[in-house]
Amino acid sequence: MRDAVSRFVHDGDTVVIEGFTHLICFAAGHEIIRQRRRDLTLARLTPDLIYDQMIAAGCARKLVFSWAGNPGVGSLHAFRRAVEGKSRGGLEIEEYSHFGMVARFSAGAARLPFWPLRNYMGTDLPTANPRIRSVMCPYTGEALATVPALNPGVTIVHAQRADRGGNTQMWGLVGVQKEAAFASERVIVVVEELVDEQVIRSDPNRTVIPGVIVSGVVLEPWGAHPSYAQGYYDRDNDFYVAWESISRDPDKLARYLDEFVYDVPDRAGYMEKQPHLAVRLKAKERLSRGVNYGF
Amino acid sequence: MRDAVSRFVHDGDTVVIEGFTHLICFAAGHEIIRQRRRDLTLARLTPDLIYDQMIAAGCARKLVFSWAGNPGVGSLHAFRRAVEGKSRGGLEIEEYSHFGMVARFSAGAARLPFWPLRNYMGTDLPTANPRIRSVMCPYTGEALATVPALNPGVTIVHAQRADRGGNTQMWGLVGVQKEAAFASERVIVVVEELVDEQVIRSDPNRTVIPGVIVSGVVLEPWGAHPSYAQGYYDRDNDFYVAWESISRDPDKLARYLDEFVYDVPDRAGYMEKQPHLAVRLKAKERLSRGVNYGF
Amino acid sequence: MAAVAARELRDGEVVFVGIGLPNLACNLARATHAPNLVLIYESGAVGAGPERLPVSIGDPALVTGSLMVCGMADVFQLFLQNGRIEVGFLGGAQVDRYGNINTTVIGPYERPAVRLPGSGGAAEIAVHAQRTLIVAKLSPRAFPARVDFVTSPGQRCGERSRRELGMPGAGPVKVITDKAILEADPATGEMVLAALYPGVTADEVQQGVGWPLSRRPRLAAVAAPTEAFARPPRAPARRHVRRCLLRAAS
Amino acid sequence: MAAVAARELRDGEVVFVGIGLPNLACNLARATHAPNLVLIYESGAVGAGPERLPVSIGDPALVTGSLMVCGMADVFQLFLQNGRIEVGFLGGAQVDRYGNINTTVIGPYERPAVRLPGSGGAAEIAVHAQRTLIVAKLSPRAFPARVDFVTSPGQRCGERSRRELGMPGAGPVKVITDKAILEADPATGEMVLAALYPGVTADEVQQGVGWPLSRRPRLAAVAAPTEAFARPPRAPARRHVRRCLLRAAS
Repeated sequence: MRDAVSRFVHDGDTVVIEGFTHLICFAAGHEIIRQRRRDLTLARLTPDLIYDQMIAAGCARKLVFSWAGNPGVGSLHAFRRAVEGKSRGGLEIEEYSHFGMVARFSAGAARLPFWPLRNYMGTDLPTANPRIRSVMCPYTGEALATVPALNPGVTIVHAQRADRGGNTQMWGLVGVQKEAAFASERVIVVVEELVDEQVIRSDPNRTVIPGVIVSGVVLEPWGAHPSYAQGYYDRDNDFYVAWESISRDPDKLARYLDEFVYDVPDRAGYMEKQPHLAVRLKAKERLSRGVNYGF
Repeated sequence: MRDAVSRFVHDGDTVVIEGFTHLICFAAGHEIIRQRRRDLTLARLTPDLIYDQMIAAGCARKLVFSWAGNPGVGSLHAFRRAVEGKSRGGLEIEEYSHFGMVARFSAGAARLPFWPLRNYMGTDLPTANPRIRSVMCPYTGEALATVPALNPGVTIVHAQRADRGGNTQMWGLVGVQKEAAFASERVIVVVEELVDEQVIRSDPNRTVIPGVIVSGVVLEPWGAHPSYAQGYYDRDNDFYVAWESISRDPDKLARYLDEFVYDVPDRAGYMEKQPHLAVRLKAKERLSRGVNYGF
Repeated sequence: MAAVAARELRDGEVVFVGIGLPNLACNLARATHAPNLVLIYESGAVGAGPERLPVSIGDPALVTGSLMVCGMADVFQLFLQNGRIEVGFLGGAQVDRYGNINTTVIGPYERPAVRLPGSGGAAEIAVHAQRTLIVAKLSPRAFPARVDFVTSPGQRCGERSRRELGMPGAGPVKVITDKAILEADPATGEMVLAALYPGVTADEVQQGVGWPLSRRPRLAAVAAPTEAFARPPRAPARRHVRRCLLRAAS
Repeated sequence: MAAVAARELRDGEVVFVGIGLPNLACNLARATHAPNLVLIYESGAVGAGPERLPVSIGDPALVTGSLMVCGMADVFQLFLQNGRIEVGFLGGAQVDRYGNINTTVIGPYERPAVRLPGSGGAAEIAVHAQRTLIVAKLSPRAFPARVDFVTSPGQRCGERSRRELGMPGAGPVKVITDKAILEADPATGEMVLAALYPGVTADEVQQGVGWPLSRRPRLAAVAAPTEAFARPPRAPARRHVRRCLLRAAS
């Protein structure tokens, strides 16, 4: 992970660590904080705790998003302090709805400059964000909303497994990772398991990201904690609840970053500090059956 | 199948039997011929032998397509006779490229009136088909090609399995079936196996078409022959080769329709006439391994 | 409120489930009178049958044993924009006279007093769901005459109706609060008092609303939650909607 | 021709494989000098490693053991339009002076003498692949000065260059025939004689081409196919391209 971040994430980059609740690569975010990257434009639908931490650590110049909260708990307080003008430095924001962000990644992935959607009538979002525009349908003459393509410098995707060639399989919630990866200049895949190419080839419909678009593969078990990996470990809801009080207090947040980010060398170190996590969160077995690919 | 076609396929409908080489529902096409549906607009990327048969049987008024050949063999002669003015009745055509047809289904599925694509510069296709137009990007000012949405009256999808609620799983080549189904007013799913809902729920990422958009489910083993069903039976390449000489001669083609379509009551009857097929084409076993959905 | 909201759902409906209370209401309904409710989460889980009450809309329990999991591009384009969602739930920090909702900022957008999470999928749910239900606790701060920022459009935005603005869905038809149910007036688009919780007066409701509240000629009474509704669901029925019209084998 | 075409492929390239001879050429290349070729079929098979020579581009053997199978919307939007395809193969009934290809009609579009299959994916491959290779047998009918219908654009269409028309790919860089190889002249976009098969003269090639054929100052000789190329591939190597720059574990 150290090498991957060092090679593929640069100061000033637009960085996407995607994943909707599921498979959010906290390990990559922590490594970016440790390597003290600066002036990043952080983009994802739901900034979640990881971007709150990166904002608190001073990595971010700008945030592009559609829902900035602590899901099911409350606020992202580092984000709020920055936007409400209560912390130094401030934070530029560019705001859409989920559909708008999904459409931005879809346009980026298809290398189109925009994506049309039927949306935003009556809302104040286009006033707050003049990049939401409209286009006239050449068949019906009606106006449709548009969003511009989003093409990140680097996208980091966490997945259950990949082979050494970067062919990546995931299951459970897959969010907008495929679109974000195809939209991106560089793609880092971080996996729970590195598997033989034959495992990938035995079930090709399960492949979400092909190796031909991947810049680097990192093996990093538990790399998504406190997010989760279906079939590997559960979401650490307790930590999401705890984040409310940690992030509310800037000193407490700084101590958290010291203890769990700056003072550990890597994700293995992070897990060693908290041996109970692996016991508490390990997934039970609910295997799917195989299907026949023969002819 | 008799009931499904009788209830959901009407004279004058736009009918889509999709599937790219794989999972083309010949059984549905034959039932439509038997029920003597007329004035249909037949749409699919590759008309293939099944639309050639439906054109020969007089079901079609119009064809919407992007590649009308016998893959790897040669021509669709009933189609050619109609378009070259050598058969009675004629056939209206509306022609795109594959990308254009895929984009038409994508627009239809998203209920947008058009879809933008970077394409058709320099080709004569927009001259031949004035429904290929252009739109100006509201960000870059550049012109992009557009195609209009395609929203069929009925789409027929063949799949490996579904439950009784219409939740449908397929693997191997999945073509544009998901988009065609979501674009359609009615959807008929035809399957090799009707499975318990628990089989579907054991591997939800494998579901391509949800039951909520399905009008009817038909169990019809071997319903895709001479096309194929990955994991069930191989493509009957011999029949594709044989079609060249059958379709070249209108009398021979008429005799084929009599013997294998009009004179059999259903797909079971079709297979009973050709008991060797099941032996020759049955798929070998190449099982994928299961994945863990636990938490 | 969850119990009252749950009652608004009809068995077999396709519901787009939001975070928090709507999540609770939908899972309550499914565990009681609407076992065939099809729950669709913006996270991509379709026909979910969670074995535990999901903490977030991305909970792994929504995936295990669901009918389908799809990407979010499909959720928004093929389900929502396609018009397949019959009911959408919305909540928010502010709800106004016409059912416009604010989940973005309190105060001016550029210098907010309170920065809220933002739209998420709410803006498009408000546009596309065939009907939406708003769930929010009554208070003058939460129910101003006009929201500070329209995140999710209601029955009228500015001076224009949904129809004039080209919105496919019917918009917010009801606002379920902790004291009363408001309903959209078909003629004016205004939210008017339609039903009271047991022991609540119309005056109390007016005190929690920042505009002069009209009322239906006859107010209905909201029934108290039953036993079944008071308990969270446990191992709910794993049946689902059967809307297939035909299952002929040949 | 398949053997000559196969030689044009470099190991590790991402190739969009068309029906017929290109299919053969790609599988030949993969079985010989380019085991890490990534074959992408418009049918959705990515990184295919077929155990038998596929009869069609939708052959089940392209699925079994491939690296990925995706829908056709992804093939065209995420791979082709995204610019990920390095080489595209095209063939056709007519190829003209500027490498424009006709696979649509002989004669006028409305009343064709011969109706051909149409574009398939050829129009967009011609626009987007980083470079394309045309494969066709020489004959005056197949190589007119101007095609009856431009299905797939070449180096110049009408009077305009690819750049003027906004096409991302470099277009047809070579035409591989049964007697010679033509190459696009970088200045004029015209297809000019570049190499001859053993025993073939420039005059013979001119007889198969409907325009006055220019030639490179020095003509190369096309090497005869080797033994390995003459055999169809059998149980090819199942390796594939490794373009990952990094595989650090931690």
